[in-house]
Amino acid sequence: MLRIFIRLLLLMYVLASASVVQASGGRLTLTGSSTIAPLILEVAKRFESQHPGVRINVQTGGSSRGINDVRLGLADIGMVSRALKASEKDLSAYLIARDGIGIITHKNNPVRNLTGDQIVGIYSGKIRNWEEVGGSNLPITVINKAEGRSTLELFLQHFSLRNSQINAQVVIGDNQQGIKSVSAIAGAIGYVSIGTAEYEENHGTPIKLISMEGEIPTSENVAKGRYQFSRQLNLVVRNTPVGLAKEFIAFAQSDAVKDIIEAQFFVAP
Amino acid sequence: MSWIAKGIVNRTDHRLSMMLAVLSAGAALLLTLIVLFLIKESWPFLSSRWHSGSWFDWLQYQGWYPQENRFGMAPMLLASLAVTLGALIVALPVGLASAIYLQFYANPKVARTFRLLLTLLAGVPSVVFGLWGLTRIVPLIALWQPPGASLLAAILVLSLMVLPTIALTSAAALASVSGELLHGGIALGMRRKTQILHIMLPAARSNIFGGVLLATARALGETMAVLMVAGNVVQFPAGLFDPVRVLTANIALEMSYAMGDHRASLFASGLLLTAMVWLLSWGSYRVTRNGREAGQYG
Amino acid sequence: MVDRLFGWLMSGCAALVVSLLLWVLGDVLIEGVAHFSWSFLFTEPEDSGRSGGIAPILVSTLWILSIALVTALPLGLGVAVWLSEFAAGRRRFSDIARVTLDILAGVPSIVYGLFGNAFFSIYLGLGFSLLSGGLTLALMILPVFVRTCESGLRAVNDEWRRGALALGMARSAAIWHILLPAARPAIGAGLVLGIGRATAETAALVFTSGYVDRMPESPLDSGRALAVHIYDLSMNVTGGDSAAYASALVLVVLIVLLNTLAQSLLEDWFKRRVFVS
Amino acid sequence: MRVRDLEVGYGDKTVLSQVSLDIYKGCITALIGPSGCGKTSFLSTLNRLTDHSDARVAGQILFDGQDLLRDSVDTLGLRRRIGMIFQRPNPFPLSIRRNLELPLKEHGIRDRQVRYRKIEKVLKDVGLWEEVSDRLDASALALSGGQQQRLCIARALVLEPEVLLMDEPCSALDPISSGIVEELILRLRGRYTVVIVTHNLAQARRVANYAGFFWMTERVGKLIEFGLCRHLFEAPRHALTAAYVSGARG
Repeated sequence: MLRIFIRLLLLMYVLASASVVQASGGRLTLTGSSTIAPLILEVAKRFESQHPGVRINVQTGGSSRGINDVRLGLADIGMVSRALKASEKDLSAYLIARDGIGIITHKNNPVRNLTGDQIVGIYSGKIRNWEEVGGSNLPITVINKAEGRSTLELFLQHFSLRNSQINAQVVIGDNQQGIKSVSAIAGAIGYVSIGTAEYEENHGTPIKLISMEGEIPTSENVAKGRYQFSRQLNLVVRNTPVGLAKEFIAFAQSDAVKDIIEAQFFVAP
Repeated sequence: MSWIAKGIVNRTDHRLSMMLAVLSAGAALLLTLIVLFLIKESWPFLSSRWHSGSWFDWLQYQGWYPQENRFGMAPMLLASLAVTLGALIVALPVGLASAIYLQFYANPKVARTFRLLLTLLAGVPSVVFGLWGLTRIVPLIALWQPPGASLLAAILVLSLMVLPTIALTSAAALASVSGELLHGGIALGMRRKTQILHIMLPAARSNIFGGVLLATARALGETMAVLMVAGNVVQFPAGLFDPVRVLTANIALEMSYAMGDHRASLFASGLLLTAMVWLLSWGSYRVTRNGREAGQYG
Repeated sequence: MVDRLFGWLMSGCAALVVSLLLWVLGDVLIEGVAHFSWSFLFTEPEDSGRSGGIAPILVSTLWILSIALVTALPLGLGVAVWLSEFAAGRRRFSDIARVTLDILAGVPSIVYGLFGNAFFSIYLGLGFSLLSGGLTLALMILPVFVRTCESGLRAVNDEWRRGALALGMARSAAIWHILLPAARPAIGAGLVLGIGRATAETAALVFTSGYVDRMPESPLDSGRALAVHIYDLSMNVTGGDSAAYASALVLVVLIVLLNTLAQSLLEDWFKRRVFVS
Repeated sequence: MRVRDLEVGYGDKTVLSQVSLDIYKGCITALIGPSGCGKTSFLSTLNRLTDHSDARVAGQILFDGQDLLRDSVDTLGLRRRIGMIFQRPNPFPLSIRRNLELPLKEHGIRDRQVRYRKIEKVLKDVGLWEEVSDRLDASALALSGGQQQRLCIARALVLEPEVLLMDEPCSALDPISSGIVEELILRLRGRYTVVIVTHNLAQARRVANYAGFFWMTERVGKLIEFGLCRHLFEAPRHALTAAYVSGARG
């Protein structure tokens, strides 16, 4: 009994160390934006089916984590749902799709449109009831994103706000968590990726995208440039990509994945 | 009691002793390693604070806005303390009462079932409590005061989590003093309530205190369950229904998104947590020692 | 009268605790069973876990747990044996080791996660992998395991030590054949504590072993542990609650099962040799 | 075995000094005296068990022409040749068979058949074979106190030692078990050298060939008188001895 146990133990160590050695084989790790991750997961599945033996691991985090992990060498490719900043010029980005950011509320909320000023008013805590913007008498629950998410950065940029001005009742992490919170609270307001929101709306989640300054947030309008509040979805690498990473990026930019991008309600570049 | 080192003659013994000593040294070095790594990772943050002369700003309220280079941890520190304290205030009386019931009122069969249930509950993962709190407690509170995710929800879920620990350790503490003392009390014609409250509890207090400290450490270090129900807004809680963010939840929420000074500041908060635990265990050492001495004379 | 009231109050509190705990367990059981089926255990998750099963997640969980146990058990037993049997001559050193372990036992799991991320994932270059996660958990359960085993060994009858010495037995033989088997209950308790903590852990794993919910092929793959899966389902997946409850049910049952298994394995291992409880 | 000028102390306290005596091969030597006068300490120096406490030992113990107190002595081998029985029976928490098998294995007897033969022989020697041969794989802790003590003696004998040290082997037993163990000790006379510490003067008289009397003077244990058992009890040379052993007569 004991001897078997010890042998098992040794075997496991050997296995573990052996796999350390061979790990660099056909393996690719991507980390970053939770907006891009579901898309890349599907792209990766197709890529794997065409390249047997290759294994692609996708980790969600945030755009900054994508940047961070690529810099630290933890990931081969980073997923970043915005354009690179000036301080990030050591990396190179490859555009794979476009996406908009839309304001969402609970499905039963009668409000259909908000102006930029109203949104600023709500997020800075000056407007506290839906009545003030033409809705029913319901306190507003402001949902904000936690630090490090590119959606937050773009939101602040777009409305010229600083995070310290925002007066939130709930702070969430991923897109999905935002949608889940909005669907659970009748008076909630949040902002998420349009692609993700449309996907959820079509799957029966009780949320709805509302228009901003009269612009209707749909992926179609993003594609046609009729919705201003949009962003790039990028794959990011440290140097010029080589080998498997290069192949994968080329694949993700090719027409072969166009149907996947559309199925996820994103816009092909 | 043990065998003295000079008694090692056999070569196998000698080798074993050496090997184990190295292992133990490694284990002791672990703490050093952990602390070293925490310091190393948080160094950019600590040193830049030092140079800019704003070293103690993290204690003063200036908000937690890493993007704007403002790292005020005070609200989260306070939230951590409030949640821990609140959970103890709720769980301690109820847990003690359960222990008293278990030890002095329940018949053996009921007591066994109760104990089994408590042991089972003590083993339930915190994420399950979080899930339960998120789907049951939060909506309940939201009916009353939206959004529901709040200091109160965190306190309720945490107190439920530490209840089994407090009840089980207190029951054990009471059991270890009960025999003779109870007979003595009966001989004096004391009422049961008086015996329990004025003889048993004081006699067992040092061990009960140990259990409470264990629960405190658990509550302070709990991450996931609190993250799931507390709402995670960085602010000084003004009331029970305000959402708060505790130190541990902050690390879990932002760690995978953080870079540079932001990341370093999270490691610094890890350092702060370790220091708090260290203080707690040092305090408990002092208190139990004093308790033991007082017990001898009092 | 006062006495009776006091009794009622105590029983009332106990009843409250019982009903609350039954509420939690009942919820997990009822909601979990509603979504549970045998195929849930053996299929891959689909649609972010809303449908499909948890097979790869179970496999990842077991990987992480076995890496943690395989590392922590020998290491922990070794340290415990040294502290109780060999350290007498180096009192100062052993005292430091003990205090250190006590502090380590109280350090929040999230701090272990930070350390694991900085040390295993980045410094040692293991990345987000089952190995990083398992090793981090090994460190996390080590202090409690050592302290439980050490107190168990100390409680072993000293006369057996003298008896073994008088027979000219080497210490290593006495430890292996007599002391460790005699300390079995404590070792078992330590094991149960360790398994419980490691299986239930979420925070330390999020940034060491990662989120990937696919079947791991080697310990260097990232893998999602069951507790992380529950967290993800309940926080990030709309309509994921029922799958989360089913996973919670599996997790609770898994912990109870593993504990029973560990206990009986230990019994079996020592039974032929030792007769003491 | 010759003991010369033996001194034992713990820390700065000396518990035993100036002990010199000869232990004769094949004889039973009884050590008597009140509690706390260093008899047990003396006994544990004879197999170097004092190594494992913080005791300091000076003097000379010649065994087979060698000083067994020297550092270079292989104590494990020494303890195989000099067995020891303790006051309280201390069988290991193992089966009866493994209790006897473990020391044999430890001292390199690999052949299972040989081990079993040796085990059967010693169990017959101590008179346990009839009582336990049908349950060799049962726990040794399930035996009665007297049986446990005989098992411990068997465990020492199975290594075929030359000397057997016994530290009040009967004091923790009931009178009947005590009688059985005493008979066993008598049967060992001639085959083994036995040194026995006892408080039971009558027992010492019954079993011993030689006897030594220890007494505390100025808080230090000393050997007051040593000689043939008969002489010590019937014609003590020292007044202290006479006073002490008169308790046995009275």
